[in-house]
Amino acid sequence: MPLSQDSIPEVVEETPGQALNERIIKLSDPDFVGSLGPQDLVTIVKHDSQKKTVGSFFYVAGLDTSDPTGIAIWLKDVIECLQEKPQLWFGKNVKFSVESISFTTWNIFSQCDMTVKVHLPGTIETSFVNKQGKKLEFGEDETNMAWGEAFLSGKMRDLMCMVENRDDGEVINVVETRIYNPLLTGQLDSVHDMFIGLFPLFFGRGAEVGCPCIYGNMPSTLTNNYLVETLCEIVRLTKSIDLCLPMLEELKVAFGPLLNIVIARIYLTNDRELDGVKLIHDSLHEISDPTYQCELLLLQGKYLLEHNDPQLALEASQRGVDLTPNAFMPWFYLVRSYIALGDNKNALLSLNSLPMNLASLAQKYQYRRIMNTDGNNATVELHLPLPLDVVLDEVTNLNSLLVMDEHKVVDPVLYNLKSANLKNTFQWIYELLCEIVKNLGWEKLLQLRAELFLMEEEYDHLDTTSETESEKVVTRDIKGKRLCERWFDNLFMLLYDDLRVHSQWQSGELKPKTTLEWELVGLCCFRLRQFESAKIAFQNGLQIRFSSQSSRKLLQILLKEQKSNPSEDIDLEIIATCVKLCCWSHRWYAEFSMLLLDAMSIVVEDLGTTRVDNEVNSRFPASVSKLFHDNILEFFKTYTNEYYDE
Amino acid sequence: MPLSQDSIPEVVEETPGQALNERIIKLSDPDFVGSLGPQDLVTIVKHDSQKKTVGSFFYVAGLDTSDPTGIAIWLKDVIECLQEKPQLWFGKNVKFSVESISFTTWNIFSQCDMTVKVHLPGTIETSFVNKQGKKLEFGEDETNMAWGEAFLSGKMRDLMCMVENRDDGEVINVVETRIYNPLLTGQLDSVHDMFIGLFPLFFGRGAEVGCPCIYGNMPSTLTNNYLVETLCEIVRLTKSIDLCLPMLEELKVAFGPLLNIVIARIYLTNDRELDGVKLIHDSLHEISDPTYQCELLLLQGKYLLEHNDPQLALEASQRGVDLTPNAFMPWFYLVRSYIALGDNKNALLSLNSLPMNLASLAQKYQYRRIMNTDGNNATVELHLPLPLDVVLDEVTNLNSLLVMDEHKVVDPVLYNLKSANLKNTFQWIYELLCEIVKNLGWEKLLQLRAELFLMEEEYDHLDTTSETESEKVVTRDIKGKRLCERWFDNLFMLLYDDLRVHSQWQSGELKPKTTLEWELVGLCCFRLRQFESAKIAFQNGLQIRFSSQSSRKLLQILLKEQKSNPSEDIDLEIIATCVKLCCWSHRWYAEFSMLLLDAMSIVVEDLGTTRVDNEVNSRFPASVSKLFHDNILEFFKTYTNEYYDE
Amino acid sequence: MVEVSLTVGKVDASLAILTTADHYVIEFPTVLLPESVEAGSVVTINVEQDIEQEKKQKEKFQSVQEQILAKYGSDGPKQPVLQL
Amino acid sequence: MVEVSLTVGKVDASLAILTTADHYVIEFPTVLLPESVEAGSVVTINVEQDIEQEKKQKEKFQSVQEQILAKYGSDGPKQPVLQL
Repeated sequence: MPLSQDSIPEVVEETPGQALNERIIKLSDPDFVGSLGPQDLVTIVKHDSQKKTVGSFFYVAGLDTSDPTGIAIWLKDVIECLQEKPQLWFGKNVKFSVESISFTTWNIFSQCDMTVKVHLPGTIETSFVNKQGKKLEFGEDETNMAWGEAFLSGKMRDLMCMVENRDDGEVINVVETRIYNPLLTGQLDSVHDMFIGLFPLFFGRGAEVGCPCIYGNMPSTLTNNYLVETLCEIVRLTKSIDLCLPMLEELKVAFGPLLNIVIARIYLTNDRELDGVKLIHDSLHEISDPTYQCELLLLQGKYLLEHNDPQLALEASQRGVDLTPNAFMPWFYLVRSYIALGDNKNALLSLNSLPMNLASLAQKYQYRRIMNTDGNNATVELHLPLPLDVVLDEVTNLNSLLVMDEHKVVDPVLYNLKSANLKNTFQWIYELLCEIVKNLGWEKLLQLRAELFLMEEEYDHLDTTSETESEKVVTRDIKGKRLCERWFDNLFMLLYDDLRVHSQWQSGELKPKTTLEWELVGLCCFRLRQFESAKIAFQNGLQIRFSSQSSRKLLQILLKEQKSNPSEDIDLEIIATCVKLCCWSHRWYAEFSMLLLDAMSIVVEDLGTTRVDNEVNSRFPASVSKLFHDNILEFFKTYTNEYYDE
Repeated sequence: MPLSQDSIPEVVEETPGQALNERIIKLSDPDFVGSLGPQDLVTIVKHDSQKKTVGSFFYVAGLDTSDPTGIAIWLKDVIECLQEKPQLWFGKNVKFSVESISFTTWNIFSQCDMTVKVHLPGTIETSFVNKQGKKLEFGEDETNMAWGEAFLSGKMRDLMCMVENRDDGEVINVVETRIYNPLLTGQLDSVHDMFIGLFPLFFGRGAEVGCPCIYGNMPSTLTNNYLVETLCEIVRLTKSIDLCLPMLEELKVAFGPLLNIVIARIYLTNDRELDGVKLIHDSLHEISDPTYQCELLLLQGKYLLEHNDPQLALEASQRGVDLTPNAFMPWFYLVRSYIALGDNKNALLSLNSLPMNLASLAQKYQYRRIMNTDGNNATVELHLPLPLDVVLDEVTNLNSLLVMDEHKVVDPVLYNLKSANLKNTFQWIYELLCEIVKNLGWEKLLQLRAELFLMEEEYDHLDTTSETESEKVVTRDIKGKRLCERWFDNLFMLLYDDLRVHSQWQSGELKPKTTLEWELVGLCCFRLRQFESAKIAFQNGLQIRFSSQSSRKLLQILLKEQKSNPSEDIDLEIIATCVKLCCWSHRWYAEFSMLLLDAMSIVVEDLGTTRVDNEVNSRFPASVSKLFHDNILEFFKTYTNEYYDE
Repeated sequence: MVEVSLTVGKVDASLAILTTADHYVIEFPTVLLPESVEAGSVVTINVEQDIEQEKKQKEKFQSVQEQILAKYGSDGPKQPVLQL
Repeated sequence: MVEVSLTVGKVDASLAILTTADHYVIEFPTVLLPESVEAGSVVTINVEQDIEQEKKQKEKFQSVQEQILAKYGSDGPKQPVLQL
């Protein structure tokens, strides 16, 4: 969708230039920069008609940062928007004229900030600043290389931000961010062509950029890192396998059989399963390093679990555990295999042995604010306009005061469920525990736990009160059992709370009234793997008002149903849900969601783009239909190598 | 010394009552309360002649808190002082009248704050508040018991604050604290009588109050805790062994042979070594728990090291290591034994095996501020009067601006010695390493280290760059050597810096000019166990101006000399140094120092109190001589069970 | 084969600390110690590579790999495969 | 005597992670492993209490204790004592 005044959020600076200064200061803070660096920053200096100067800024993601000229053109678009008519600015119409505007992007490889600044009427300057805040001078070749690096850096941030936050519904906490679809914004070439073209130059440095924590605590390697991950996602989404494979084969000449790990993954995620399976088989003979072997075994284990073959999956993941028992992921697959085989005893024993303390340290990539807009800093002013080009009443005009009221009156039983706050590995493990309790029931689970484990409190208690002799006896008594890890014990307590809420709702003791209460019930059922109950709860809540979280979770359930029991009705429900979520994203300045693209790719594969377009046209207002076409369907039509039918 | 206006520091509150409120809020913070609780707090509300209300507070230590009436009497003394004449108050003479004054003390056993508040003209109220800030109601018996607990709590804080900070020269960072000698301030009975009388009631709860970190990471037990530690210090200082032994023997009836650990310690620290040695020998048969056995072995090891018998000390500490290899202290004695035997190889190997990560977690007891008086809070006003009743010009009138100037021009080579900041166990270990380098020389030490250890960096480096095969080779190659722990490796670097400074000074390349520079050179020599050089440096510095730290370190060196080579000249130098330090403490509102009492006990034992009194009289002004008499000599005359000669 | 003599330090539910005569410190799982040991006990640990078992495990893993290939990596229609 | 079979995981300079067939995870000092092991190797560990050695150590400790008593705990003038 084109830029408009009401599609640009702004934060007012206390003094013009503040945001960029603060950003440069924060570059020396490793927590702020992290692996992938902060998201791109736009800062503006503008005057009102009384010549009062106002500094403002916002964040932006998804732009093509390969070329300063292209950036400058986009910056001029922003200026035009802001100047074309008076801005609705904190309740008043203010006619601004822009003095200057800048765009800053973090280059991961050269570890520097790259800024393009446009001064009106027309000068453009670029500058580079390192972590210590020092200006850098680059020669011409270096400069060209640096913009290539900036392009890759940007794409990694754009895609990894979605990938790492997928479990949490891609919620971006930094609302003052305008998010473009990174796969649509190529300036010269298509983004996937450019990425695949540049990839070989940086493959050897991939381990430097850090690795995703969606695989627990697997270490950064040549084949497990954000660069490879971004490549795989781009190829998967844009169906660029034919462009990608020759490039990888060529890299193999230089880097050897390790490349097979990436190639096998590309096969498996792009409908070339037979080739993938064969390649993994052969590569297990060629690659002897345990870390890389484990990566292969994880690909294999995932494939086997997806093909409902837990017996073979067990063997593959057990080998992974044998070789790298410090890694979270092979254990995770081992437990999943045991659960699928109904071997709850071994599932619990291996859950308890999972290297959780190591795995829970992994930090996912998230957008960060330069200056906090909440908390103590009461002076920060946020300009968050409502985009009026697309209006879907129930979504666009959702009354946030109403939602806040729901929060105030929510049943505390629902509000205090700690399992709702579990993150990453803890969330995944909890899912497995819920899977077990679903198969076994709570009573039998407790019984099995008591057979296998001695609780740590139990032991601690004995330890502090006992003299030596009794201590010895205890030590002997428990030799048959193992200590239950504290984190594991805690999960049982969370599980108990969830189960209680679920049964109270089922028995009619708990009666959700608001959408928020329905949502919390729905989330509880979802955690407990009671998807049918969860669907009912989300749907009940969504009948009262729109909720993005309920919609996203409902979407996940619909996709599961579509997979196990495909039907056109479900396709249509998926479309309706995606359209609403697309409007919601647009209202919050975001035109990109991998969740929506992944969901719609299934429907489009079923129905073709034209049919989907028609369905949306017939059910939604024209502006909504156009938005959905531009943001979603156009992608499948034009940027996916003609994979999808019309 | 009696109270006077200029012996009471005050901090001005932003609003009256602030300090006590903040204190109550902070009671819920375990870091603030710690094991022993915050020091006692006095808060004052007073009016100036324009009826403007001023709130102020200060901290106090060393008072007898066994009786609210006694506390109220002391509070009335404070009021009288503040009202007797206009106060010199931030540059003006202000006539204040006091509205109310309160005294608050933390009860460790009942975990509550106990407050006595005097409202003028005359009401007294007491109140008790728990950690959550809730008022408590006690019955009469409970109240009596609570004041007994408050007494023990206060004495533990008073003595342990000195004991745990002994290595750092007893520096109290909270300057707004008035410190009394806790052994002089008994109201009804002498403090040591009261403490020994109450001790049996609380012996069984000793492990609850935490344990000193002067023994590294030994756990809290019935015989190793702040309560027992305080008892031993009181008995040692006041020579109350005859009162203490029957009490302990009676406890033994109830608690069994564990009491022998305390009794043996009392023997060894009170000139009953033969009995102590015998008791340890017999108790090793009776006590089987490894933790308690280790406590006995530590007493034995210490005794043997002090008697210069490293061969037997080695055996005792080796057994301690065998039984409790997680404990720091037996390893520490083991290393000391190896060093004394000249076995540098085993000294280094066992240093490297010391459980440093566990031991360095121990936190020593320190006074804490309720409100920070430095940092951001610029509004805090400190009233720090200069006591004029005792003036020793060079000490009392030391110009702090001059000292600050010295800090500004100090040679950076001296200023940045990181070894100066080592704490606790790291400090002790560093001392051992310095002992080794003194025996062996730097070159030979490095050579021995290279023979025994593989450096961690060396290995890490290989680890990240190598493929599997080379990794394997490395692993094999290093099997003969051990990894050098990172903390140990760091100490070598600090040692190198210290040695360089020392040799630069010796060669004349480095020329200290100010007292501060002499002090830093002295401290460096002191760390390197070059006591003769250190003495010269400190003395050179002290000839220019007084410095409390140089004086304290010089005192330690004099005490070592007096022990190895006693002479009256040294006695006289010790006296002079102690007198100056006593004046310095008095200037900063402190009338108690265990360092001074311990030093003077040796001199008094040599010369008798009368002779010392005369020596001070003949060399120092009358006010100084009176101060020294009241604060130091009176203690030996009246509170030490007639142990010392007149 | 590696064989060493170690002294057992304080034992807790999961770990014991063992020391060697040349001051190595080793955390050792309690579960692998004989039940009768206590602080001060001496144990002999010997560790031997089990080439036989290792070979068996590798062979089993190979056979699993061939199964996976046969079941999911062959071009023809899927053959029924014997489960392990 | 305790004897267990374990699989060796990734080995580093100081620690290897071993796993048992029933999913115990054990950190084990690399120095106690045979030199030839690598990730995927199988080892047999057996631990035996050495009663003989334990008795010797205790006796030695007792004799040290008697020496200390004789040297520092006897009332009479100090006797010359034979060093160990």
